[in-house]
Amino acid sequence: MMHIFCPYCGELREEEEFHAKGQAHIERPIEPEACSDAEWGDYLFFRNNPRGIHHELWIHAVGCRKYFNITRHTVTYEILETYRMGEQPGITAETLAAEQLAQSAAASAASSTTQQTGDARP
Amino acid sequence: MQRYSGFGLVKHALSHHEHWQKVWRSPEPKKEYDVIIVGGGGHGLATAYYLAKEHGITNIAVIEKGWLGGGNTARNTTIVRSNYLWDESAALYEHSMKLWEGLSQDLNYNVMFSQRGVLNLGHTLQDMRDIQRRVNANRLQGIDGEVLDTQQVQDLVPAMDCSASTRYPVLGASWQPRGGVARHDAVAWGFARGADSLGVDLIQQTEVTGFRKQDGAIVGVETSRGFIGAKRVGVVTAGNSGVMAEKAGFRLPLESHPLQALVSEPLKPILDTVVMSNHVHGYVSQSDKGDLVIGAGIDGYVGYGQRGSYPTIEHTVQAIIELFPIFSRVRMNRQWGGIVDTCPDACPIISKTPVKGLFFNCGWGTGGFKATPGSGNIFAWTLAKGRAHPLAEPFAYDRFNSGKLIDEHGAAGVAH
Amino acid sequence: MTETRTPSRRTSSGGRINRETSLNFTFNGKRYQGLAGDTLASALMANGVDVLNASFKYARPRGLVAAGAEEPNAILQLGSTESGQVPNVRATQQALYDGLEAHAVSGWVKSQKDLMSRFLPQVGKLGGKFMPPGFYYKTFMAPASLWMTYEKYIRKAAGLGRSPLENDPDIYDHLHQHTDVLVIGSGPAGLLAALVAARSGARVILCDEQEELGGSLLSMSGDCLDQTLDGQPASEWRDAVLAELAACDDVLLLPRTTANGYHDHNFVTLHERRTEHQADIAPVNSRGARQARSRLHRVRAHRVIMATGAHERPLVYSHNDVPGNMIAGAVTTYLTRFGVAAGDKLVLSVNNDHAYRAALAWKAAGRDVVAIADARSAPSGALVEAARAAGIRIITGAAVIEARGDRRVTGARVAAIDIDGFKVTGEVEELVCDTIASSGGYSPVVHLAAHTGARPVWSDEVHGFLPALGAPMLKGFDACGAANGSFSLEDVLVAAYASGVAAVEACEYPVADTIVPAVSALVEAPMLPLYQVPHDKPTARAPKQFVDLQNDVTAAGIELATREGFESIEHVKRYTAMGFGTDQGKLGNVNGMAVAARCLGQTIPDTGTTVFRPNYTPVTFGAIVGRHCGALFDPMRYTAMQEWHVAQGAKFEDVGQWKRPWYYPQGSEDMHAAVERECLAVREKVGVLDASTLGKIDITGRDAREFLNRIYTNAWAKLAVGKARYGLMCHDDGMVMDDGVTTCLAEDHFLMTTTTGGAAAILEWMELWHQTEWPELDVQMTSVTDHWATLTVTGPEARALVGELTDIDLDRDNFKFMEVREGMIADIPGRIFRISFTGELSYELNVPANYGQYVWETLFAKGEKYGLTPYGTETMHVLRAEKGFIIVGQDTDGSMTPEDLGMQWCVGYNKPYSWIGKRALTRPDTRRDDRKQMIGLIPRRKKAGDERIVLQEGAQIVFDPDHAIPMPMVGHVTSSYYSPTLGHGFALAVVKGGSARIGETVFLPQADGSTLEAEITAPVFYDKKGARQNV
Amino acid sequence: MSDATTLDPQAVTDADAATRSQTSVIDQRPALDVHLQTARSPLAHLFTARADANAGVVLEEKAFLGHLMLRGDPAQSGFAEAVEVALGLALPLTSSTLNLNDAGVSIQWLAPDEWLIIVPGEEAFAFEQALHEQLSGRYQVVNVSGGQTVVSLSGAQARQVLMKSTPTDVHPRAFPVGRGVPAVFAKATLILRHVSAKEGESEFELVIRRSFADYLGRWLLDASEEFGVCIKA
Repeated sequence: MMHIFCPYCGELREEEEFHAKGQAHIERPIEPEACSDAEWGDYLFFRNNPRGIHHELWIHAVGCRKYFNITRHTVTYEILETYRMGEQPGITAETLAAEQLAQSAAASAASSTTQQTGDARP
Repeated sequence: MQRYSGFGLVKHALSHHEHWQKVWRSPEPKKEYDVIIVGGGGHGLATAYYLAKEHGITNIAVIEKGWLGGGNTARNTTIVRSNYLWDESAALYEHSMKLWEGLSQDLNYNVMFSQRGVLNLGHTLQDMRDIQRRVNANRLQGIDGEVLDTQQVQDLVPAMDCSASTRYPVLGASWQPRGGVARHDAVAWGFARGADSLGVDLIQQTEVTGFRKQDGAIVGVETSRGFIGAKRVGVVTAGNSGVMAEKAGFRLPLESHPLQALVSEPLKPILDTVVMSNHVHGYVSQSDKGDLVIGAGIDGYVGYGQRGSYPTIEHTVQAIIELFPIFSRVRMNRQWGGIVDTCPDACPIISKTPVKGLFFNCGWGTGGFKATPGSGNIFAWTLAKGRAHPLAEPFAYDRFNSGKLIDEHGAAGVAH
Repeated sequence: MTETRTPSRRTSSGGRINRETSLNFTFNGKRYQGLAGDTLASALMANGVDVLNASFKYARPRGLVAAGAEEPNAILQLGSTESGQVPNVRATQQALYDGLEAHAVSGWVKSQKDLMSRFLPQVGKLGGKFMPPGFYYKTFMAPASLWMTYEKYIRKAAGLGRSPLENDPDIYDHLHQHTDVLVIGSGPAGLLAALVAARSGARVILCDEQEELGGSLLSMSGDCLDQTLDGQPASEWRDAVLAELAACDDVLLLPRTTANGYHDHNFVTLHERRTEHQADIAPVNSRGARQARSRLHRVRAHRVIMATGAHERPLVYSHNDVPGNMIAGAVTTYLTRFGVAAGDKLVLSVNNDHAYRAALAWKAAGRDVVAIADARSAPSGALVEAARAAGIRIITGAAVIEARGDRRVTGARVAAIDIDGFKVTGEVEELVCDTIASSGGYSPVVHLAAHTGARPVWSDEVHGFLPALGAPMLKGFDACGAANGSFSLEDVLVAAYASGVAAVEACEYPVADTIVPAVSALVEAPMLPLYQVPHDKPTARAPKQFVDLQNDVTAAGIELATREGFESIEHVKRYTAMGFGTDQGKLGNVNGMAVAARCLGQTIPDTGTTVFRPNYTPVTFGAIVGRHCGALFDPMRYTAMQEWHVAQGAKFEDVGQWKRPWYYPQGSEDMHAAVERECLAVREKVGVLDASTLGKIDITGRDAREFLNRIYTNAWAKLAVGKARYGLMCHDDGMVMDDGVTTCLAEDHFLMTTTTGGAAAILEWMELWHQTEWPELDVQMTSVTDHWATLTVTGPEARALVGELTDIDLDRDNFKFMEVREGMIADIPGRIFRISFTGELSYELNVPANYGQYVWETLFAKGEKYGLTPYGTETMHVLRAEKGFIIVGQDTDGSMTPEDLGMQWCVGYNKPYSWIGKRALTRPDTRRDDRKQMIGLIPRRKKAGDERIVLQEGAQIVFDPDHAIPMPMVGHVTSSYYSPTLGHGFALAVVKGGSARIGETVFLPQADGSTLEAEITAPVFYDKKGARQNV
Repeated sequence: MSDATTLDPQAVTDADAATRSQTSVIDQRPALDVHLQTARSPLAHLFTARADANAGVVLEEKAFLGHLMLRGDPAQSGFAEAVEVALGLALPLTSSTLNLNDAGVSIQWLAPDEWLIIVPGEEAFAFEQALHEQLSGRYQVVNVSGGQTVVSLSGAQARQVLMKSTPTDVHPRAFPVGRGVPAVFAKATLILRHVSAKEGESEFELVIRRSFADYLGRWLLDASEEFGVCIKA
């Protein structure tokens, strides 16, 4: 049962206020008629399904009714960041891998990458 | 293979059970196989079994990253039925049902297939239209089924509240007498034992980390124990199918979601059939041990955590108490989750892929367990012949480009 | 009269029971007395009741083993009335109350006569020799047809308690809690951590599953071996801390409350048993009002501190299941807390110091300690010395290898053992005793920490699993005390203090001054790992050594599983059923893993880890459901005219959450009679439908029109102000998802209607497109579904009737079909839409819903002379079907395009923007000619009376009824009715290539084997030119 | 869905302000005497007066108020000022805040582009007109008075009743006076606001959709039963 930071309300709220809406950043082709059937099928149905970092579209359904994006780990269910429509993720599988590499190179103590902003205190 | 029987059991008892053979070997992987099955769940093991038994291909390895039958096979609510709406899916599940009906004897392993009947309840006028439509189709497909009225449902399930005073009264149901439940672990173990005895190598604790291709064709798999060559590879990894496809270099129209289930503490027999309700959204049967086995809903997000959200459990338990208020004082013992790979049309993908010689069998969503023998059987055929089994043809993944979906969402609803 | 029996097992003093208040109870129909403060278990023990159940598989007598949540055997059925039945109550966690009635649940015993006589005459006597693990998988296969019969008897034998057969008279509820710090467990660790947090000003919840807060402090014996905290006896320190916590505003203390499930992001469910300690059925509260029998707290905590202690592990030796075999800590607890001795003569078998307390307490209670068998060769430590000083015999390097006795322990076989060699090394000594207590060490209670998938980690230091603190699934989660492997009181308190401080700091409060209490010293020597005790016979031949008592799993069974190739611990558990009981293997899992590890020649961590799932202990469904049951199971949505509908005796149909009038029967009318009357009234005079449930969305903005162009399939560019138009919506896969009429109220202002079921989803759908793809469009949307009451007045007399209510000019030329007007309706401001879903002259009156019922009643006041008839959804369906109007969701199923519906007239092929759904219509499959298409069907009439034939909705359609099964189906009936207007039945259906087959005959095989015939027609049956709505 | 970026609101504003979008606005309130004789509130059938001096929970339906939904982009120049002029109350720009005055007017932040305005019922049209007069560019004002009602919840146990019903944190530290949010409430949703706290006793307002009123009303009565309920009618 997740605790989700709504980037529009600026607060952590209970998962019950939200609905998951699938993969984020899927753009509708600008010229649908120019798409092949395969391209259109890809837009409609084919999805990233990663075991790890995933960028997802959610709606704060019982709240501000705004759609927004979540970067979430699909195994640990950790929410690494949430961001508004039109924004790009600050954390991706690639940035995390690079960070890990840098960290192991520096052999420094591991630091948390979680950036779910806001204070979880009630 | 050591045959099992009541007589054998008595014999072993007299020697303190010290002489039972291993149910399967733990072989070292060979350098190359004719066929490699990735995934040692029920479907993968069944595929290997039928490949060996029906197609004479025995140079086969099943590669499992964990333990056999440890994924959704071990986590489902064990319901078996074949009363699907569309011809394509009904034929697929009925093929499976027929195999279930002789499976214990075929495998010499009691999978405890209990044909106690499956009820799909209707609570609204539209539910009843859909039930009529599906049962009418089933009869013409050659699948048993009838539409029951409220009183007939009450007679079958005395413990259920079929009164008119509930929030969503039971208006009737579809009834498939041949449906029922089976012992999930036994299915995996029975197929594993059968496959092993036909020479199939079951390789556990070995992870497939990649697919090696040459000129667009598969030549083997990379594993945590090194490269293993193969002429053909069948991937049957359920919730991990998306991950496997990514490793093979393509995407599938799949998302892996958490699906939860729960059991009560064991009770004396109180429920003799399987009761499913799409509308109030719960389904329940009672295991031979006495637990009420209850299926919960699917969560809306991608999740590989084998757990879902608590409100999903709450809604399911509410549904069960709406149907069976007398269970209010019964306790929930345990909940768990599986990872189900779901397709947009709630139907599986049994298909060749962009990589020659590489086949996928996935997307069973919430309906995989009941399909185990049938899925394995037609996937074995597909792997043996290098082309889709006639029953598998409609389930190619390119249907999502042509638009030829087999949309079971509408009528199957809770497609378990 | 109560059957009295001197409770000989009760000690003369001590304990937390109230010796002045005795309580009557029964077990298996026999009357007993216990004391206030007893658990059902301690009361049974005090009365000398040894056998509580027969075991699940082997029907062996079983008694109490433990004193808490880990108890596997004492599972009882409670309840003195049918509705008050509670199955599967753990006697160790049930407070005794006056009038309690308990029964054994053993199913086997009752039903074994059936099974025995038929199948396996020797099973019971031989103690299950023929029922090794996998027994079912290897048998009952022949003949195949008999399995269902076998199963019937297997089922009868299984199960613990029984479900009540009457509805639960009690209520349950939930409390949504939010807290800074949730502390689970109120032993010394939990108390100190909570105290640090509370003093720092944090919001704190402290819960504990026991009847009283205090945890292990409650079992302190009160003698010199107890440690003091800051010089105070433990109980006084506990009382002081609790008093301070209770005085804090933002601290919630919850005794009798079990943390059952730990979910993602620190969401925890707590089950508070509020009246279960008082009666079968909850008594009313001080106001005389009903109160919840139990309550589920849904807690979101910023920090969770798990201070759940540890469970003692029994040793696994032969016949360790005979009543009188217990874990050592339980023996101590029964003595010190409940003043009950488990027996008279004790043999203790241990591998650690801590368990010596049992012998010391036993001796202090004036009972005989026969001997302590300690697996260690040279035990030392304060408690060991105390035992020596008390003159207790200690046999070192030895263990109990077998218990004697049948229904009660009568002796112990003790022998020197070689743990590494797994063998008995010395002579076996037979000791006479009635109780054997064992201790194999302590397993931290890590269950909650594993619920989110963080697998516990084996510790060679603790000889147990520890929570995987620091795992990503345990953010904000901490553990301290025995739950995290600290066993000495000093270590526990230091760790608890640190946990408390860390929690306070994470919540950004200044840490208040608190010091760790000073503890008097008590030195304990290290334990020696020992799980299964070797026997003088090999495991397979030794008398049964139980690992999981509830599921009758033995060491030999585990050995057999590994022999058969089940090498993963998950396989072992599933093959043997170990850990699948209602105790979830709290006592047995680690021992079982140790046995498997030994058989496989590997270490415990190599063998696997142990996974736990919620619930920690079982929770009633009622508590999970809370108040979401019965009349509050799901909202019933009503329109403003609901009271009128009820008063008129309407029958209702569930449409989503709405209750809609289905039909209004008069007198003894059935639905068909009522619907025929309602239909004719509309066609001939005038009817009114409550259409308020339709979704309504107010859309404004300069780009509203363009937005509609993109969302709907048809064109909106030219819709003039004051005009309405029907629109169809698709998903981007080209399949129809919703429809409705949208009206242009002003140049930049539209009122959209949606289907009743689609209202919320369509608004969300439109917001999706606006927010994500087209934010540049100037368009705003707000739901007004609930704001407007909608009354559809339809029929030839509609104009005359509505004219009596409104100042709006209804003249046919001034107010045309598909137009809207604003004005007063029965003195209420509103709008009238001249749109029709019946084909008749229709006016849809929209008034603010507060006045809906008034306008409706006024309509009837004026309507009598016109024959105004209320009609429901069923009549509405008939009338619209006569006109061929579809209902999305009934005539469509998510696989129908606008073209399939024959609605090309509603598709804007040339709109500039590629609207939602357009591209998909040109995919290969959507272009097929033989797609299923919407058509009409009229049953072929062959004899008088056949005009009454109504095809079944959902009937399948075939071209060749003589085809063998499987018979190719070409479509199905979606809507079908008898039309009193037409005088015969008719239907809407979809048929493959149907629109090119008008006039052809199709066949509809019936359930009874007969076949109906029908003619394919155009899907409009009445007033094909649409003249009547234009009058 | 896509990554389409939000337009620069300033750019939109300047173009939009030139022409006012055309909408249909009607006075939806009948004459006072008609209103008094004809209006029926969503909870009239359920919240019949019930006296209990020791009640832990006090419920009252505040029926027939004027409810206006306002949508618009506060980044448009003059938007906030226009609203303030029309209402005499500042437009809350901080999430989940509620501004209210003694004249019975309140405005509550629901979303970055959406507010709930509640005014005395007979003044709804006047306020609606005032908003239209003051506002320009991208905005929407919709009268939803018939679709909503307000339940006042007070009494010593009011917070307990809320805790039984909503996962929203209603502790005074987290939910002070002047805060309001849409909330999951039992199996429905509503808008929850903390309007006052006198002598430590809080009054909450629950803004309820008409069609859910019966369900939520029955839920509230059921949840309050153990504390004793007083209903002001």
